[in-house]
Amino acid sequence: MNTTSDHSSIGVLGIWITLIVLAALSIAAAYLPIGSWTWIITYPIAAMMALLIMASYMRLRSSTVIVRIFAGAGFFWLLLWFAVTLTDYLTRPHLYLT
Amino acid sequence: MSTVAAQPASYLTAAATVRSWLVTRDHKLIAILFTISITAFFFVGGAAATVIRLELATPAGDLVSSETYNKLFSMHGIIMVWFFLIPSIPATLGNFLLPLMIGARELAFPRINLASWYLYTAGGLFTVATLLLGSVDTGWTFYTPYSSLFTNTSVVLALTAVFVVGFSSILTGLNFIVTVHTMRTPGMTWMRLPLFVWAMYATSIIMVLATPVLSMVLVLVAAERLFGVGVFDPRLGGDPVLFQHLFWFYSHPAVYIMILPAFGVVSEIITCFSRKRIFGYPYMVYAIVAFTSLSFVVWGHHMFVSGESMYASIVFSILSYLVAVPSAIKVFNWTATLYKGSISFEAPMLYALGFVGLFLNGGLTGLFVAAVALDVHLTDTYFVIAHFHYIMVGGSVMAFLGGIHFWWPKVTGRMYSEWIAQASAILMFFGFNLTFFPQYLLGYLGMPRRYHEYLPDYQVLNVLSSAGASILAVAYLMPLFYLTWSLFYGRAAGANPWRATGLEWRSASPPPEHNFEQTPTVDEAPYAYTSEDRQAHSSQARET
Amino acid sequence: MMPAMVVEAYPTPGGGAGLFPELITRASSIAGRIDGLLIALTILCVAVSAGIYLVMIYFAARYRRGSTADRSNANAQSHTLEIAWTAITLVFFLVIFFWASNLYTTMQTGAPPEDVLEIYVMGKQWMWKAEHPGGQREINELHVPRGQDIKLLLTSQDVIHSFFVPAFRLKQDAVPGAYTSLWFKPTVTGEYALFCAEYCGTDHSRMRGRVVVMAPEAYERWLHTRESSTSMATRGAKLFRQYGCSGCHVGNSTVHAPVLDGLYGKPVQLQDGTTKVADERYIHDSIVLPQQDIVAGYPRIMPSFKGQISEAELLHLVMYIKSLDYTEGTVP
Amino acid sequence: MTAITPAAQFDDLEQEHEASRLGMWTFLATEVLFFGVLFAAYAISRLLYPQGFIAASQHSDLMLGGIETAVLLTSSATMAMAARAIRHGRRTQALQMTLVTMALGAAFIVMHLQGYHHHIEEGLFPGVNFTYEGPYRNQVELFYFLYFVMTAFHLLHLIVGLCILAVIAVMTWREWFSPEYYTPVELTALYWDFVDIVWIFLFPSFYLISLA
Repeated sequence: MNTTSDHSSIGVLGIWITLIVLAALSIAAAYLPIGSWTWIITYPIAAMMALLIMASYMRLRSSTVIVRIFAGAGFFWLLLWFAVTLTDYLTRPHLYLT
Repeated sequence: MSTVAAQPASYLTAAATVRSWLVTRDHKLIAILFTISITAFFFVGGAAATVIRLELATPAGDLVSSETYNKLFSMHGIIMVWFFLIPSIPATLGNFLLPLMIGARELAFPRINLASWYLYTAGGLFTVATLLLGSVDTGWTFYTPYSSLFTNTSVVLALTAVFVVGFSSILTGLNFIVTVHTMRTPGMTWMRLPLFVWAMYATSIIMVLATPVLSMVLVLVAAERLFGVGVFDPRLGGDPVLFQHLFWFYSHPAVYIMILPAFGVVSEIITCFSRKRIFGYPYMVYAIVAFTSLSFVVWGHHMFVSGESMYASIVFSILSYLVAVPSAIKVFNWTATLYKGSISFEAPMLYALGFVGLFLNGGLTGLFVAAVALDVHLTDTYFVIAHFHYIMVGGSVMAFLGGIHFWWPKVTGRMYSEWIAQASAILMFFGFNLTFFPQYLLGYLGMPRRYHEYLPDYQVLNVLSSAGASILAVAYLMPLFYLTWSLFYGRAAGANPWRATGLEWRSASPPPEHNFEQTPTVDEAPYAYTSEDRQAHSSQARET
Repeated sequence: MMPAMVVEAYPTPGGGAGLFPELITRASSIAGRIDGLLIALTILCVAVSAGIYLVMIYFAARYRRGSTADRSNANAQSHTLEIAWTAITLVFFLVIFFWASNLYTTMQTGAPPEDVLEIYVMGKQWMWKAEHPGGQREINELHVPRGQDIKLLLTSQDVIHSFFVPAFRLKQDAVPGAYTSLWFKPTVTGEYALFCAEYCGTDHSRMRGRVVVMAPEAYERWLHTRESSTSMATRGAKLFRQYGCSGCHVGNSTVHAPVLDGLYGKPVQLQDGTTKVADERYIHDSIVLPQQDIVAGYPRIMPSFKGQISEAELLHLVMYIKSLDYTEGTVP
Repeated sequence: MTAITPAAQFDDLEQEHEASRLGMWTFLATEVLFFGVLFAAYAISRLLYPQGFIAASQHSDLMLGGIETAVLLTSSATMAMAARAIRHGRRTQALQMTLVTMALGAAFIVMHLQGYHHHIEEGLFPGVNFTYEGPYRNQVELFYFLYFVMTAFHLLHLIVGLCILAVIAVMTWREWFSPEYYTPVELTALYWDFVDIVWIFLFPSFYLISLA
């Protein structure tokens, strides 16, 4: 069992603190007066938190390349799909009635 | 016919009691369980199709009422797509052959494999319940707002059925991916995998990445029916076209789930019966990989007239043309494989050649509906019905039957009777063409799909199509009889009746419980047919 | 059992037994070009299929088991051949793509707005309702003048329908909760079948009708023979008074409310600083949900008319407000 | 402690371990797409109606959301400690950590149900009893339809996670795991961390749209 990169309990605590700080940061970002554009800050912060958890707690840093590819596949497919769907919604001219 | 001597110990002898079948973890028994279940559902869906074709023989809606007709084509769609086509090759031939072809003793997660069959059966029971409780009349596409706000048929039950059976294909896909990654026999590198295994691997990736999207869309529709309002609800400013985006994001890759396994089967059959290595093996693999990735970004061609923006339609059109290129590569390579072969025309080969012909026609008509300007006229008409039936029935079902005949000796240890099988294949080819070719013309002439009645002008072509359907029905029933007959009276087939080169032919037929006495190793590319073997194979036929 | 009389209820263009003469006439300006692309693609596909079938049959016959053909050194791969047929296929596909997309853009952009006849078509479960600018209304029928650019503004009251005229080679979905548009120019007079092409429930196959293309003068006469229906705008004006809009929105009213003359198409400054162009949607939403876009400098006092005014009457109000020209004396 | 032998179809323990991790990550990829669809519907609705979503998110209880986020982040940390303890053979610490993780998960569920109750009382539950009459009424109903469907689906995953954790706790107590065989604990840790990641994306979607 590859226990080499097994971080000690301090490591777990360190990551926990980073996550709490990032969460606080995104809460603060919500108070910026930029209306609905806060997502430009809150989602990248959420992505960073997710990457941190996947790398450390889910031990992706210490696993084989195949496992990392599998881990990224779901997110990559989702973003690819979002991008292609948005080509429709960002360019749709006709009128919507609420 | 002399009854065959008692079979040597095999995986079948260990499955004497019913209980041993229901709790088995042997991928071969689970494959047979799947084969029985999907054959049953194929004939239920086929019955619905028969009544539809009978109804459409006359312009007026005089055989069944409109509600019943709408329920018929909905059930035909739901059963054929989710309960026959999607599991047809992966869950039957894939389950049985994947471990054998890569030299493994079993799939990675046998218990999950059995769970996959139980989920399929649970989905099946929900579908039967839907049938009994007044069926559903939304079509297999469940378009909102009709499916969510305007119909009172048992939609939620049908959605649950498809939700549950979706998990069955996710688990099958998961099992195949992990097996191919971790359990290949020594020497079996990625570029020495048989193309059937590549096809299973690619299909599994699509199953795993696309099916969750379908399940959640159906949950959203069910939630909209329960809450009364929802994200697709136009009264709230929701967008019905959003449902189509989410639905077709699954449903286009789903049609590649249906056709990719057929490519794998046909590559195996054509190489064996022309005694020749596949032409351009790496290009066939690149084509499969290209299919897997491109199949996820082309779904918009189902929505060219649905209110999608002009720019998005053009983007989806160019992507749809890109995804058509791998199909062309594969057809060219199959044809090139026949060059300088020693070709014999047993039933599997007839099915495979029939597949290449019909799939070529289906693929080329795909170019018509991928061209946005033409699709405005052709979409939602019988042209589209003919196009996808050419690919699904002409392609997938022919390849499935070809695969069943090709590996029948390996699965059951017995040979089927050759001439009846050849007759049924040829009858099916002509019955199929007579059924679906007139529908191209109907489509161009503007007969919309899902029409219970139509203008008298269309009657001539519809009668032709219904006549073809009756021939097709007979051709589908024939294998049921002669294959069952061969189970009891077929002559014993040796380990390798077709003298094919796959690993699965190196173990006995039917194979022992753990597939191989000792794990085979691989040291060369697949389909290692040599030209001397071809000369001998051909000259041997000349003497006899 | 459904009585078979239903088929006779609709006058069937093409008169029944004839082998579809009317159905494939090219009755719109775009139909000819679409058929051209279709025929070219058919020729290409027949050629490719014939080519491959012949090669397969030739190989099957020549190299059948038992034949004495030479089978030595059959190579299993040739990069040049693979790249060649991939490239050729890609080039053909791109040619078809550009031709089709070019044709599609002309179909979508249509004619400049000023000389376009705009007709409103409302899909409703199992019938088509059309309304001409002059207020003439039709059910399951659409009379249009030949040679005139026509833009159908489609919407639906319940589920998705699709306005499909095979003779024009055109269809467009009518999506509830949205206006979609379909541009065409009829070129051949006659009666053509109109279908609903998107499954919409029990009588989807009976939601049929006919489109009648008439000579321009005949169309004018037809417009006048319809009962003296007031135009949509005048009917909108009546509703404007009937629902009390005139109480606030007329220049000399005591209530401080935005004046609507010349509003259509102009940008409107909103209270939260953003500006919005007053298009059909803005006018429609302001009536149904007035709280949503408050015009800068005006109090939030307008009551919502949601549920009191039907979709069709809203259409008339929108038409009336669109028709209000910018007249001097009523500067807000 | 019986000698650990790989299942029949595997050649050695390493191959079995790698297979189960690959299998778990494939399953998590499907879960990403399960939630992905809901986020896609959310994103498109928010793109179409930004004002409506801002108005709706004023009613979310940021305090409660913040605490829930902290609770889940902590539970991920304790789950990682539990998995690490098993790998080092410290059974008692592993058991304690698993129980703490379960407690935190249960706390989240209770808090979240309380949040639901609060919203339902305010008349924000979509459908017949949606009695909110403020501006952007329709989009607020759309927002809360998405809120209830997405968070309920996440809550369901949390409850399933809690049950699995209970089973793991019992197995740990019965000494099933050792530094050589701890696959079930690791897979549970992967699942729990994934459910936490989903909440990390849910939290800004429903609580942090704009509080300016």
